[in-house]
Amino acid sequence: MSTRALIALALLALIAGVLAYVRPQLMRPGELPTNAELKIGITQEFENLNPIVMSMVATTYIYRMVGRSLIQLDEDSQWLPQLATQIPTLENGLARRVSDGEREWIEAEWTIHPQARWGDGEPLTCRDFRFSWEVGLSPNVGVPNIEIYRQIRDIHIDPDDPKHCTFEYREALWNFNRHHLLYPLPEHLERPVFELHAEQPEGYEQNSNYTRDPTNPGLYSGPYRIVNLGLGSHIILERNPHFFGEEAHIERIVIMLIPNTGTLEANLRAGSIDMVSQLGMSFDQSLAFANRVQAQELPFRVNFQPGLTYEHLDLNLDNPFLADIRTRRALVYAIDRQGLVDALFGGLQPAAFHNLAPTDPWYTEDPARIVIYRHSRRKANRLLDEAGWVWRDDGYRYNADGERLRLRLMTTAGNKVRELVQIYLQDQWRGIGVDVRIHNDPARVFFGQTMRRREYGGIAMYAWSSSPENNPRSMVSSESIPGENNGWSGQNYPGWSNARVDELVDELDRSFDEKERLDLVHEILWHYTSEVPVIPLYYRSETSVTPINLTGYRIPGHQISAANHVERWRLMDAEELTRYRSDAQ
Amino acid sequence: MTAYILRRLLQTAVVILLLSYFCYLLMTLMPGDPVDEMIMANPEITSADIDRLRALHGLDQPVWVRYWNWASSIASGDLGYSRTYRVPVTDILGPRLLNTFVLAGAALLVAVIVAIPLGVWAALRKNSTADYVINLFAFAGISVPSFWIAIVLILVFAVYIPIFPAGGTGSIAFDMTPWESFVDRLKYLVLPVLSLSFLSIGTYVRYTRAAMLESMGNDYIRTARAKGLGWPRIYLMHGFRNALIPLITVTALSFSTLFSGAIITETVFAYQGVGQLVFESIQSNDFNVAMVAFMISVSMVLLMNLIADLLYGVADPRISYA
Amino acid sequence: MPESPPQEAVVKVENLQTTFHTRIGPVRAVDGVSYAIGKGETLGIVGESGCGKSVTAFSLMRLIEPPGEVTGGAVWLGQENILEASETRMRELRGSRMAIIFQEPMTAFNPVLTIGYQMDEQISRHLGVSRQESRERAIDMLSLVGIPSPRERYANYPHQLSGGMRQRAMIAMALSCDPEFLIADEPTTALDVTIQGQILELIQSLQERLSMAVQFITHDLGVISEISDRVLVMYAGRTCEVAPTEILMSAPRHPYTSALIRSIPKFGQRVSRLPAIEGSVPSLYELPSGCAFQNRCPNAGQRCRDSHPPLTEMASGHQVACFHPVDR
Amino acid sequence: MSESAAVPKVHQQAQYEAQSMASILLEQFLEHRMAVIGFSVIAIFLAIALLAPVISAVSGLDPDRQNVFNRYQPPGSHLDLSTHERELRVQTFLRQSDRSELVRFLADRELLEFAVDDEDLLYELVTQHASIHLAGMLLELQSEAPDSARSDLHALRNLVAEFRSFHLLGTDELGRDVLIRLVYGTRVSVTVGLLVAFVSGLIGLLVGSLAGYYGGRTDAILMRFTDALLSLPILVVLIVVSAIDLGKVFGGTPLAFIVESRHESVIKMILILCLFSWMQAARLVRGSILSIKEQEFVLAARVLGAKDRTIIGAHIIPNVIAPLLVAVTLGIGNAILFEAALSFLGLGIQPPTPSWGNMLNNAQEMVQHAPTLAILPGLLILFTVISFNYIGDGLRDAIDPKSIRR
Amino acid sequence: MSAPILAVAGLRKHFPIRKGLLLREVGQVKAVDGVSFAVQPGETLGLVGESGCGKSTLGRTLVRLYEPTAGTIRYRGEDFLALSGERLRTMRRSLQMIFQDPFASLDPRMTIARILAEPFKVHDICSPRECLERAAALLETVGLKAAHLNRYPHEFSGGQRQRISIARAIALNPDLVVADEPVSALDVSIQAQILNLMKDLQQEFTLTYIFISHDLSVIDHFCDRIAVMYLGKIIEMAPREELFGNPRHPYTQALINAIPKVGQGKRRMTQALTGEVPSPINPPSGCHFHPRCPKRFEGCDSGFPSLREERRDHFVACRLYSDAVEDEVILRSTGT
Repeated sequence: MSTRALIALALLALIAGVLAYVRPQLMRPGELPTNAELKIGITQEFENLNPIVMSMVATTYIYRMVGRSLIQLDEDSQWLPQLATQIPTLENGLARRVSDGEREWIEAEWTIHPQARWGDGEPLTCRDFRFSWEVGLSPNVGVPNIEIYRQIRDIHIDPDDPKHCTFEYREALWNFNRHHLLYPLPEHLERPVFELHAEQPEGYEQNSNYTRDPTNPGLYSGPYRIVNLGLGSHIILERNPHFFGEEAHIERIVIMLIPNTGTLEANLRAGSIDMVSQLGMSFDQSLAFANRVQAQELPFRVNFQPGLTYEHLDLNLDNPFLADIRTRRALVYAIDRQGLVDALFGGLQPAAFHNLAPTDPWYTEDPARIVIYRHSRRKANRLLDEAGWVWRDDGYRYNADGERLRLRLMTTAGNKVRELVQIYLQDQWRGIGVDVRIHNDPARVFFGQTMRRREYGGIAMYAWSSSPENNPRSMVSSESIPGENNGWSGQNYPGWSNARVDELVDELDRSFDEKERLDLVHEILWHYTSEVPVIPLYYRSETSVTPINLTGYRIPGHQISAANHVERWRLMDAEELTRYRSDAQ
Repeated sequence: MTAYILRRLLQTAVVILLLSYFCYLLMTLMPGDPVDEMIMANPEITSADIDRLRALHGLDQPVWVRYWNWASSIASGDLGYSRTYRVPVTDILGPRLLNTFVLAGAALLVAVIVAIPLGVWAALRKNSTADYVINLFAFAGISVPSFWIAIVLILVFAVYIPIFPAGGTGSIAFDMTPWESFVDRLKYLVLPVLSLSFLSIGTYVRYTRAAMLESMGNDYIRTARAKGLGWPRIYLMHGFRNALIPLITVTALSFSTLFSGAIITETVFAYQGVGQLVFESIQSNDFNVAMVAFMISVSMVLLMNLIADLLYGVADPRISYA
Repeated sequence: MPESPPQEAVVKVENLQTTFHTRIGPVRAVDGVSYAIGKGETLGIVGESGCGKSVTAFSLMRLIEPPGEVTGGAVWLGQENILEASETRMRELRGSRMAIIFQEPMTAFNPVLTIGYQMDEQISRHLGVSRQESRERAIDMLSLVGIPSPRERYANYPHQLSGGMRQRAMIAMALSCDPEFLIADEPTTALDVTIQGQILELIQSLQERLSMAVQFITHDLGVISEISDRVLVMYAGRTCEVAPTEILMSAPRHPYTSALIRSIPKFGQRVSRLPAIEGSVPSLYELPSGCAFQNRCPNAGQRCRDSHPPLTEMASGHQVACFHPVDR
Repeated sequence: MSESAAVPKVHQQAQYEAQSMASILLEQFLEHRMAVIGFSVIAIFLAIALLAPVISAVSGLDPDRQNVFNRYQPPGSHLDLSTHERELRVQTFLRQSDRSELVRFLADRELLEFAVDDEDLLYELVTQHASIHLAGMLLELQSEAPDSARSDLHALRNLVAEFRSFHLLGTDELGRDVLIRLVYGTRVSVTVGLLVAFVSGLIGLLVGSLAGYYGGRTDAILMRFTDALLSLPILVVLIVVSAIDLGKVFGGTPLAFIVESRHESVIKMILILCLFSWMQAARLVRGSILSIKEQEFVLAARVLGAKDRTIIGAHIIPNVIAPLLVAVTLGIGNAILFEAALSFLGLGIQPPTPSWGNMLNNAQEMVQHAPTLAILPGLLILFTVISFNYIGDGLRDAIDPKSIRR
Repeated sequence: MSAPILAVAGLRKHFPIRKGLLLREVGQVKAVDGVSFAVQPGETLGLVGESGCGKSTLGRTLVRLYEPTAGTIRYRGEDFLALSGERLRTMRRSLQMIFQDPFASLDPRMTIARILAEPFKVHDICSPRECLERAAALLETVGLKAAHLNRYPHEFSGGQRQRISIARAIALNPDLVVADEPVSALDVSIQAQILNLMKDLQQEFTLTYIFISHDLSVIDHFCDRIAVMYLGKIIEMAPREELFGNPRHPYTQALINAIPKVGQGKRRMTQALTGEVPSPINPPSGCHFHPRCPKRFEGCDSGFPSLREERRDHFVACRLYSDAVEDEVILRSTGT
C-alpha cells in the first residue's frame, strides 16, 4: 500500500492537471447495508442528550431515536400521542375549560402509555414528567425555552395510578396540548443529582447523568439507547430491549459527525457511511449528488422534502427608502422567485408567497385571500418611477436629492446557499436600478446582535422555522418589534405595525373554532402580503441521502425529524430490493 | 541550569498570564455570546429567556470580572464547562488533544524524516539538478495553501484512487482487534499527515540546506578534511552535527505553525482534533473550550521555545545557562 | 649557520598550478611554483594577501575545492606524486604523513566537539589504535605542546580554551600522527605578540625534536626571518625569489622583495619615511602580460611587459625571477 | 610641500567599471534563474490584474454576470446568456436611443404578436429564442427592414451575437465565468498580498527601529510584545479577529467610509493581516539595526557629529531596507496564503468579490462534481506564492553583502 | 612647555555585565580603568598593548563614542565631557577618528562622493555643489582620483578604502585624530603607503595623532611618545627612544623581546612571556601583570603600583622602582 501511495504521490501534480478532463471513476460502496448496522453521517455538532437543556438541531435529531415526547407529529403533520395514550381535547372531554371567575384556564388529563418504560426497565410515569417540569422551571438550569414549562401551572398525579395525571395550565389557549417538546426525565436517576446541585447555577447540567454517564440505559425511553458517545465525533445506538413500541428493525445505528460536507460525501461514496441525514449535505451538493446517483446508478436515494423552514427577506421599515411601500413592492416584483428556485435548486425548493409552509393546514395560495406578486420587471420599474427614482447613466436610480437607491443586504456569513441567493438577488435588483450592497455577519452576530437590535439597515435574509398552526404573533405583532420598551424581545424585525393585525393575533389565540382561526390567519396573511414588510423567497427543502434498500423512511418536512420513526426503518436484502424495484415499475 | 529553567518558566508564566487576558479580551470583543447559539437554534426563544440565560451564565458581568472568575477557576484546576457540548471541558478536550498530538507528532516525524535527508542532499550537491528539484519541491511546500493540498489529496487518494478514507479519525466499530484498530487509525492519519507535513517539509528542507551549506563552509570542515577523515564522518559528525543547532530551533519553533496548520487540516479532513475544536468553539462562542484550547496551544508554543533553547544548549556547548 | 640545499627532500613541488574557474574566467591562483623541503628544514613562504601562498598549501594537501582545481605540476611526498594519488590514498596521507595548522584556531576546531574527540578521530583513523590508546596519545600530545593539565583540556570544548592554548591544541592535533611534513598556514597571525613568541618557540622546538619538514606561511617578514631556513617570496601566484633567509633579508635580488623589506618598519631602525611600494597588488583577474610586478617596479622595461621572467639561479640556493634584478 | 610629491599616486584600477548599486543588485538578481522566472510570472499576473477590466471588455465576460441555468459547466463550454441578463441588455439597448422604428418593424413582422406592449416585444424576442437562431432570424430580416430601422436592426443583431459566450474554464456555482473571476481574483489576492506585506513591513520598520536604535527599556517592552504576539497561533487569532465587526470599531469615526465601501471585507482583511504580520519584520529590522549601529561607518558618522536623525536616515534605514525588502517579498506570499485560508474558511473576502480563497470556499464540497473549481484557484495561489518566494530568495542572494564584495 | 591639546585624567570606562530577569548588573568589564595622560599639539602619542588591554575602548572614549564612567577629558583646556548638543557637535569637528577595518568603516550603500560630502553636510558647511568639489579635493589629497567619486566602497582595495577613511577624518580640519589600528588590516606593502600618507597629512595640517596599535614596529616607526597599556591601565609611558632604548617595566621588556625582528636570521625564541592576558572582568589583584611577571616579588599581588615618573618624562607603574600604590591622584600633565 505504501508503495502505491508513494507512486501516487509522484504522479500528484500530473493528475491534478488533467483532473478536469478525467471523468471521475465510479466508486461503488462494497455492499448494501443490512439491518445489522446503519451508519449515518451528519455535519452538525451535537451536545449531550439531556432533553431538557439540549438546543442543537442535531441533538434533537438524535434524541428522537432514544427518547420520546408526550405527543408527536407524524409524517402527514397529524398530531398523535406518543408517550401519552391519547391527546386530551375539549372535544373528547379529557380537557376542560375551568374558570374561577377572574381567570380562565384549562385542565387536561394525560395518561402515559402503560408499557412505557425507561431503558433500564423502570416504568415511565407522570412523575417523570412532573420532575422534568420542576427542573425546567428551576432558575439555575439553562433551559432554552422556559415557556414549555411555564404554561403549566401544576401537574397533579393520580395517587392511585402514577401513569395518570392532570395538567393544570395557566391560560385557556386552544393549542394547550401541543406538547411535542415536553420530554420526561428519569426521576429515579436524575432527582438525586438535581437535589444535590439545584442551588448552583448550571449545577444540574454539569452533573446530570446525561453528562457524567451518558450510556446509562435508564436515561432513554426511545427505540434505541446509547452505548457509546463521543462528543464531537460519533454516537452509537443499540436497540432498546425495554422499548414499549414496535421493535426497531436495525440493530445498531452509528451516527458519525463529519463537519465538512465535502468529506461527508467522500465518506458516503467510500462506503464508510451508509446514509446522510437531513443535517448533512448542502442543498447544492445534494442536487449534484442526485444527478450523479441517477447518471451512475449509485445505490442511493436522494430525498428532497420541502419543510417548514421559510427563507425570506426582512425589509427594515425604518429605512427611508423602504418606508415607501412602492419601493418594497418594486423589490418584490423584480425578483423572479420561480426562476430563482428553478435555477439554483432545480425547482426542488418551492417558491414562497408568505410565511406559512405548504404542509401547514393553514396554508393557502388563493389569490382572493392573499396578494401574489408575479415577477414583472416592468411593474417594478414603474413603481420606482412613480416613487420618484430616476435612472442615471451609471445604471442606477437616484432620487430628487441625488441619493442613489442603495440598500444593504445582509445574511449569515458562511451559509453558501444564502450567499448564492444573495448574489442572485443583487443581480436581479441591479436590473431595476437598485444598488444592493452585500454585508454578511457570522450567524451569531447576525442573530445575536444585528437582527435583535434591528441594526440591519436595509434588507436581511434568514429563515424562520415554526411548527404548523403556529400563531405568527412574534413576527407580526407591533408589540413584537424589538426595542428598549420590551427588552429587545420579539421577532418583528422589519418593525411592521398594523393595528388590525395586532387585534387579529390576539383573537387567534382565543379562538377555539378551527374555521374561525383559518379566517383570522388568512386575514393576517392578506395584510402581511399586501404591505410587504417581508419578501418571502422559498421554503427550504430538507434533503437526505439514504441507501437504496432503506424502507420505512420518510422526511416529514416539519421540525420533528425523520428519526422520530426510526423503529420503522428497515434495510431490505438484495432479493427483496429486486422485488421491490420490479413492483415499483 | 536549574535556575535558568526556573527563570524562564517564570517568564513564560507571566507571558501566558498576559496573553490569556489578551485572548479573553479578544474573545469577548467578538460580537455575540454562547446564548446566541441557542437563539439561532430556537427561533421561538423569548427575550426574557435570553436575559435569564445570560444572567445564568454570568455573561452580564464586565469583562474583567468574567476573566477573573475564569482565571481563578482555571487556577483551581477547574477548566470549565463547554456550553456547546454541555460537558466539562476536560471531557471534550482530552481525547482531541491526544488526536492532535498524534497528528502533529506524526507530521513532524514525517517532515523531519523526509526533509532532513533531502536538505542535506541538496546542500551537498549544491546547484546540481537534484538541488534544483529539491528546492522547487521545498518552495512548493512553503507556498502551497494547506487546505488546497488537503482537497487535492482527498480528490486523488480518496475519490479517484480510493485507497485512503476521505476524512474522520477512525472507523467506528466494536469488533476490531487492537492491531486492526491501529491499522485503521493509521489509514485515517495518512492524508492529514501528508497534507500537514507538506508545509513543514518545505520549511525544514530550506533550513537544513542553508544550515548544512553554512556548516560545510566552515573552517573546521577543512580541518576535518586535512585530518584525512572520510566523507561520512565529515558530513555527519562535522557538517550535520553543526547544522543541527539551527535546525533544532526551527523544528521546535515550527510548533506554532504546525498548530495553525492543524486547524485547517483537521477542518478539511474532519479530524477530531484540538485545531478543529478551536475553530468550532470560536465559531460557536464556546468561550471555555476556546480559551482553554487557546491557552494550551500558547503554552505549548512557549514551552517549545523553552525546550528549543535548552536543546540549543545541549547541541551547542558554547551556550551556557549560568 | 649557512643553509645548504636539502640532500633528501621530504616534499618536492614541481611547477604547481592551481586554477579557479570563476564567472569571469579561469584564474591562476598558483602558477608554476616549484620548491623542495628537506628533513628538518623550514621553508618560509611569504607574500601579501592574495599572492597564492595559502592556495599553495591547500593544493599540497589537495584541499582545493571547486571551483578551484589543481591543474598541473607534481607534488612528491617521498616517492609518491600525491597529485595523482586516489582520494582514498589522500585520506590516508592527510593527517598522518602530512599535516597542516591553520591561521584561526577558533574556527578551525569544530566548536561542538571536544578537543579530545577531534584528536581521537584523527589518531584512531590513522594509527588504528584502541580508544584508550588514542586517548593516551592525545593527552601525551597535549602535554608535549605545553598545555597545562592536559587531561582536563582533553575533555574541554574549543571555546573553553584561550587563543594560545587552542593553537597549541591545533599543533598537538596536527602532530599527533608523527607527520613528516607540516604546513603552518599563518599560525600566529591571529595571536598577540607575546603568545606569538610562545607558539613560534613551540614550533621550533617540536621541529627539532621530530625533524619534520615545515612549510611556514606568513605575511610577516619578521616572523619569517626568525623561523625559517629558506624563504620563498610569492607575488601574484608566482615565485619571485627563493633564498636562504639571511641572504634574502640582507641582499634581496628581486625588486619586489627588496622593496617589501624596505617598506616595513623595522624595530629599532628608524627612518623618517618608509620607502613604500606604490600601487597595490593587481587583481588576479586582470594580470598584466609579462611580469606581474611591472606596474610597481622601478626597473621595469619592455621585456618585463612582454614575457614572464623565468626563475634563474643567481647564486647557490638563490633563485630570482627577474630580468632586472637588484644589484648588490 | 606639494601634495603630488608627497602622496604616492595610486594606479588607476581599470578593472572596475563604475556601476550603480541598483545595477549590481539587478545583475546578481538576474543570476538567480528561478527568481527571474518567478518575477516573470508575477509580472504577467500583475499585468493581468491591472488589465482585468480590459480583458473583461474584450472578452465580453463579466465576473459578476450570472447564468444560473448554466451552473457548474465544464471547461470549454459555449453558453447562452441568462434571460435576465439578456433583458438587462435589451433594456440598456432601448435606453440608448429611440428604437421605436425597430420595435414597430419587428411588431409588423408578426414575430411578437403576443406581447403586451412594444417594449416587451424585444424582451420576449430575445428571451424566447436561442441566440443562435435569433441571430439567423435577424439576418433574414435585414433585407426587408426599412431604412429607418436598418441600423437599429444591425445593432440589435450585434447585441444578440454577444448573447452567446464561451467559457474557457467553465462556470461556477452561479454560472459565472471562472476565467474572468480568476482574473479579478488575481486583483484582489495580489492586492491584499502586496498591501499587507508593504504595510506590515512599514510597521515592522517602525517598531524594529525604535527598539533597535534606542535599546534599553523601549527595546525590552517592544520586543517582549513582539515575541508574545509571535507565540500566538496566528490562524486562531485571525479567526477570532476576523469575527470582529469593523462597523462597530469605526462607526462614527472618520474611517467609517471603509465600512461603507464596496470592498469592506477586502480592507478588513488587509487591516487584520497587517496587525498580525509585522512581527518578523520588526525582529529583522531590530536585529540589523543592532548590528549596523555598531558598524564602524555609523561610529564614524557619530564622530563627525551627525545627529541621530541623520544617522538613522542616511545610514541605518538604507542598510536595513535591503533585508527588509526580502522579508516583505516573502511576506507577500504569506499574506496571500493567510488571505486564502481565511477566505476558504468563509471569514475573509466576502462574495461576490472574487478572491482565490473564497472561490475555493464553495469548491470543496463540490470537488467531486466540479474539480476544476477546486484546482484552478489553488494552482494560481501556488504559482503566485512560489513566485514571490523565489523572488525573495533571489533578492536575498542579490543583496548578500558577501556577494556584493565579489 | 606648551599647553597640552588633550589632557585625560583618571579616565575609566566600565561596561556593566547584566544578567537575569531584571537585567541586574552582576559585574563590570573594566576596559579602561583609570588612565591619565596628556598630548601636546603636533605630537603623535602611540598606545600599544595586546588585544583586550583596552586601547580601542580608550580611543573610542576619547572621541566620546563611549561615555566614560569616570574621569575627565580636557580638550584645549575645555571640559570635553561637559559638552552636549550643538556645542558638542561643533567640538567634534576638531576631534576625529580613523578606524581599523577599511571594509566596515565605509557605508557600503553610499558612493564615495556621499561619504566624503557627509562631514560637510552634517555641519551644514557648504552647498551641495561645493561639497562635491571639496570631496574631490579631499580625494586627491589622499592620493586618489576625483574620478573615483561616484564609485562604491566595494570597488576599492583595502588600502584605497583606508585612504578614503582618512580623507573623511581630515575633512573637517581636525586638530586631533585618533587612529585605531589604521594599518593592521592592510597588506605589508600598503601599510607603508598609509603610514607615509598619515605622516604627510600630519605635517600639512599640523595634526596631532593618538595612534593605537598592537604592532610595536609600527609604533616605533610612527610615534613620538608611547604609552603601553595592560588590562585597562597604562603601565609605562615615555618618549620613543627612551621607552625602547630603556624599557623599565617587565611587561614592556617582554613585549620588545617578543617582536620578531627582520634580518636577524633564524634564532631560538626564548624568554617568551608565559601565560596569557587575564580577563578584564576579574583582573588579578595588585599589579595586574604580576602572575606573568618574571621579576615579581612578594607584595606585587596587593595594590596596583602607581604610574610614577621614574626618569624625566618616563613614567612606570611597577614596584621595582617605587613602592607607591595607586590612589586617586591625578597626574600632572606632562610634556616635552
